[in-house]
Amino acid sequence: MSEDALILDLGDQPAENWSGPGAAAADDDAGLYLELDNWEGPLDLLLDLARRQKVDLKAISILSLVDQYIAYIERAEALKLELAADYLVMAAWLAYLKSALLLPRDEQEDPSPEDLALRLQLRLARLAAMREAAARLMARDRLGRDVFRRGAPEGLRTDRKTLWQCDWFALVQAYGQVSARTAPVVHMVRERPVMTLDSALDRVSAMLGVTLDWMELREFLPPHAEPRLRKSALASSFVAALELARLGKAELAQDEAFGPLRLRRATA
Amino acid sequence: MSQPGELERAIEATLFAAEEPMTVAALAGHLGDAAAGDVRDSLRRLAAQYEGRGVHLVERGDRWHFQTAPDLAHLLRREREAVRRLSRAATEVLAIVAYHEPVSRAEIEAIRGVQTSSGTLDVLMEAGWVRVAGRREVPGRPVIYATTPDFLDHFGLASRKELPGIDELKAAGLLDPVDDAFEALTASEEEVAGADTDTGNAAADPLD
Amino acid sequence: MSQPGELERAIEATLFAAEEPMTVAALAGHLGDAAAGDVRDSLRRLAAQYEGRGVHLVERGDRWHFQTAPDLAHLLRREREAVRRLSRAATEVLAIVAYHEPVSRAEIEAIRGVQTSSGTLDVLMEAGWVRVAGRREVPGRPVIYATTPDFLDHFGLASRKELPGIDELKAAGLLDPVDDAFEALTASEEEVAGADTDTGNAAADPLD
Repeated sequence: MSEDALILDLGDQPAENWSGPGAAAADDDAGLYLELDNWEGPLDLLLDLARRQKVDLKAISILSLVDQYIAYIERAEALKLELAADYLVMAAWLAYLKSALLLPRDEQEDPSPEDLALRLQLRLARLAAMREAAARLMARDRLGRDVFRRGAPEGLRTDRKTLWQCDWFALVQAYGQVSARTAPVVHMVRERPVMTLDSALDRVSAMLGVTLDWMELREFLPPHAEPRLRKSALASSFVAALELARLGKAELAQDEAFGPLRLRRATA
Repeated sequence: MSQPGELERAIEATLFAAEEPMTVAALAGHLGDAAAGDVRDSLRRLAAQYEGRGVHLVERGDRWHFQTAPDLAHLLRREREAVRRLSRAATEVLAIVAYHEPVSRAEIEAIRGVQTSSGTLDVLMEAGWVRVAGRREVPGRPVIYATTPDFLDHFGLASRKELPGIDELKAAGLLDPVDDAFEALTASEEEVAGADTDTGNAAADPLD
Repeated sequence: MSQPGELERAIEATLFAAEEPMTVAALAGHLGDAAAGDVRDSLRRLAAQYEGRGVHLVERGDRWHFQTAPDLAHLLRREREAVRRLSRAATEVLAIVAYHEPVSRAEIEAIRGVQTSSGTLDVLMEAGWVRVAGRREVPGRPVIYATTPDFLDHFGLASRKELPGIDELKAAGLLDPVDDAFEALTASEEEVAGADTDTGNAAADPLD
């Protein structure tokens, strides 16, 4: 028996056509009990029993429903079938409900047994609605069973192509930054005007050859040199003067410390 | 069936070739510069052109696809492996999710009056018909479930509004929780004041 | 396209749902009591009905199937272009290749001072700006890379000589790989004789 058939018969059809777990005829109770496992819990069993009353759920007799349920549970126990606890809990609760319904109404009791019965009815109605909905849903034209999509679709493919973007400035800037980041540290000394010792030697000895008088060292310096060249020339010329004196080519004289340094050609 | 225009031809070819149903937006995107409105109009015209043929163009949850005509099921069914057989429990849970979504497991259990094994929801999620739709912002933050577009596809529904009998069920209050229905019923008879106290005693009901 | 008859509808649905093209005999067999001649006639009528549509019914080697109209084949394979900016790392590598080509990956890494993922060079080759320019004839025969004509196009350069700033950078010694620059510094104090023998290291002259 297919599940679809099972569900289908759950609709508004008369209970005789019911082919589900509770399909066994009333005089075949043993078969019914043996299939107790097939019920989805006590509410499900109650709903099946209610359907057997062949009336609208709103008109069912709660009392007879209770009797039927309890009778079934007792028979199941007599047959030593293993019953899940919730079936037994439901049986006890229904027995309580039945006695409450039969006793003279106690106005103080809250909730009243009538309210409890109404709630049970509402629950059964909701479960019945969903069972019927499930049946109608399963009976629709289902994709892959009744209707089919294309068996061998070619398929759609979207190839993603990336258009890479980079501009001239980013390129050059990147290169500059790579270079700056990884270049070895080099200390570059800026070129500046200097007078080398050699040229100072040449210059001083040439000028000494021209005169016999004492001359101050500063007179040997280039006259219009810019200050930095002048400093260099002073240093070089001083060293040149010392060198010429050591070689005996010049005489040096200084009258006081830090006084002007004078020199003249050696009178050999 | 009149001769199709260029956009109709393009949509026809695209949907024939597609492995999955496509939304109007997906179609418009695939076809480049097509306007969504034009695509929608063309889909309607195409669907009309295919009416009465062996293949139909249908809309399922905002997605369109071609499928065989339902009345030809007998020709095709025999070769196909049966679709997934659902247990009765799974069938009921699926219906409850579809008609009540989004719905928590506790709410499903309240309707069925029995615990739902986690396997049942797993089966439905594995089938691609049910998905986790977030959590309900109530104490415990329970996970809530809803149906998927594939569910609509499979059961041939353009939207959940087409669920069989959903309007009647709604009108009858059968999609409302028992407590709400109970209050509505009893409030009309008595004063509404005492209604709330009932909920506290609901534990007396073994199914709660 | 006229309304199809029942046999045509059945064939239409069967071929639509079939996973493979079907022969007339297979179709007739599938459809039960259909005569091969009737199936053949229906196929012809169906094919005529689909003429001019986005989908055609065609016969290929005795087997019939639906397929996308040939003029719409481009719809099945779409190219989507996405514009993306080159990453910082890729830009650096591209600049190094441009200034130093041909250059090996090891040389690129020596200049950048960091490891270069192979994905970076792949991106540059995918962009069409860098190509493999052979192998350097040194131990290990490393692959060397160079720029392409597309590279010059994209950056609006007539030749690599137009790359800006080369002369200044070169004068400052900033285009030499780290090792060479160090050697050049030390060599200036010793004899420079050995410099030419280092032909393997083309990076010594970045624009050669």
